[in-house]
Amino acid sequence: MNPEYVVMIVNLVIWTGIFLYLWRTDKAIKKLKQEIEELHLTEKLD
Amino acid sequence: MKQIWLIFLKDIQQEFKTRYAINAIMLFAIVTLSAVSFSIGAYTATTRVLAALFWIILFFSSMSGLSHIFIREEETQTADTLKLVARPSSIYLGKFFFNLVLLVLLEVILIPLFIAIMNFKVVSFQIFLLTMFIGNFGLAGGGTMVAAIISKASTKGALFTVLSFPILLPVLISGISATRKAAESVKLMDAQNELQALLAYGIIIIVASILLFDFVWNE
Amino acid sequence: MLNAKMELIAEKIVKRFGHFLVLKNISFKVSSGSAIAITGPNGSGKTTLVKILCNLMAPTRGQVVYQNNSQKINREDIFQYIGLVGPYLQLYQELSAQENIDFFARMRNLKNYSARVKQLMELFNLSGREHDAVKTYSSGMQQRLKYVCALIHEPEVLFVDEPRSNLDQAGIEVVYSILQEQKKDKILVISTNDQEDLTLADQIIRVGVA
Amino acid sequence: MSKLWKIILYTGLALIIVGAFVWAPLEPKILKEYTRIFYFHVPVAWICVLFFLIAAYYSFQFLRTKDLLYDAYAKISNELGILFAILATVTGSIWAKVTWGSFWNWDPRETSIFILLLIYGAYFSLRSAVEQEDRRARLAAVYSLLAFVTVPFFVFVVPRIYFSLHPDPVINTQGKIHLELRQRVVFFSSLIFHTVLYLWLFQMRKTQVKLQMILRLYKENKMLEE
Repeated sequence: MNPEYVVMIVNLVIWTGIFLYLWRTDKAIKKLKQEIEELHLTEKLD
Repeated sequence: MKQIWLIFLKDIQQEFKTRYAINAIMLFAIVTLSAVSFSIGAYTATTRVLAALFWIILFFSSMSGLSHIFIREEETQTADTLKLVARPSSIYLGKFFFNLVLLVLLEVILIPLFIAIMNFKVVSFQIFLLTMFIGNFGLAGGGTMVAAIISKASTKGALFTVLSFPILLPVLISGISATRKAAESVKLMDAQNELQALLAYGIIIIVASILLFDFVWNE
Repeated sequence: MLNAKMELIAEKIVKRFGHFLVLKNISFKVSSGSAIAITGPNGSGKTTLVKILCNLMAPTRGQVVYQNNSQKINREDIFQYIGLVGPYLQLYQELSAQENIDFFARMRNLKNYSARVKQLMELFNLSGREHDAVKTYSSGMQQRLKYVCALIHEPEVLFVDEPRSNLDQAGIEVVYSILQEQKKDKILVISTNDQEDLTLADQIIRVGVA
Repeated sequence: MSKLWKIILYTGLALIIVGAFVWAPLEPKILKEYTRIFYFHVPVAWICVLFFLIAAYYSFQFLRTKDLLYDAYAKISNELGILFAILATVTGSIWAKVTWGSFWNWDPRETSIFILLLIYGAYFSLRSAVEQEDRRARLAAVYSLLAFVTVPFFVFVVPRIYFSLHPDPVINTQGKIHLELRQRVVFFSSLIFHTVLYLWLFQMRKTQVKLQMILRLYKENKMLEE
């Protein structure tokens, strides 16, 4: 196999992983924000 | 200054009565040395391998005893008593000097044994002894600080080696290299890089430890 | 240190362990010639407060100030003025009583303390066993030896956590006489749950109560 | 992070892939067809050093202020650091197998990243060994800073003692490899975009722990009031 494609595939796998991680963190943040808004704590979010 | 001396004396007195750390360190050194000697057998190792073996024995033996000084204070609940009467920096330095003495004693035993058993030929004792002397400061300085850290943790034994190894690795690397040069050449200048690195490391780690010790020691 | 007027001031002490609030805004002031008692249920932070006052622990917020004739004493020098007896302070078990005493006295920069030590040892009925290792002592004797170690330098501020623990009737009486003596012209801080001990105090600080 | 930034980042990353594989020529002498790896391996390795420094910074901040939020930041910085250190080690050793013939050679860079991994590992084993929260934070911060002061030795001492197999095109300018303009452009933009991407990730995690902390404080205060 051509080493160029190996590099590209490895790289894309890593990036996909990172974006999945980002996406999950983003979802968690949204959930937390919602929870905080329900408790009326928004003034603490400086 | 006086406090450092008093703490040092107190630890010597205590050690003299229990002989815990010194026994642990010496036995460990002798056991590893004989294990290494057995497994190598009649095969004559190169100076490179011997220098590395020497430092590995030295490192792991000191790991078995250097942490004791703080763990003892913590386990017998005397840490607060000591804290009440002493400044943090004098505690660190007192313990540091105790560990330094412990290391010197270890080397007094280990070096002749190693040279005799492993057939390690030192060409330049000047380089060799200087390496040991300067290296001790780094080993004792870093070891004492990590000992203080782990004495506050719940699992102590294995953690000490895990935490010290990356911190003390510069000493190990330069020490091995300088020891190899001591067996290969007579000129002091050849080991200049390593000795400078050891010296700088010793100074930096001791200064950093004095500055950081306050945070470990005070709740 | 004759006629010294010591003051111990606690200013709005707050202590958190992680996010757990132990002490909320404790403030008080004591000066030479009076006693203060800290009381509260178990786990309410009595010991924590004593440790903070003795500089063994840093408060999360607020500060502890020691003043000598209205001169603020440096944090680093406080140890020369205070003595503390408590169940969490142990002596060096392998060393003899004399060695322990010597160590603590010298750490506090004392020179001629042998007469004082002899007097205290007699008072606490420990004479004759100075050279035995502390680990051979019974717990009551160790408690008495702790008092000796805390009193060699005639501390301007004496902290006692649980004054009665491990002591027999005779021991308690000796301790009481010492505490009475202390509050005459110096500062006494006791931490206790015992109602009788509270009668010693001029001021009572209650911790852990809403 | 705003929409615009996201678009810039995505197109930038796409352009880097195109640039690395199509636009920039191969380095003919040493790297040959492995030139491509260089554009992605180096940024990852650089990132784990960066996170190590960030962790030291937040550890210092924690010791200064005793605010547990900084400890949480130092912790996530170290978490990401260990993740990228593992990535860099794995990709690097595959590369090493192809070019130098073995997975591990104890070349200075490999040694350094190995030490970095050891430090990260020690950091987390220390954290797991201390139960009380603020004590754990303090000890971990002290250890971070202690490890931080030994870094110069790995940077200056190790390379003097062991010789390097790594190509040194950026740091060592009179060196063996000469990079063309196009290669430089791709390399540096890749470095920048990777850094931005990872810092973004770090920022998101920071927001997450901050929100968690606010919630937790709120709940604990409520419990105390009851």
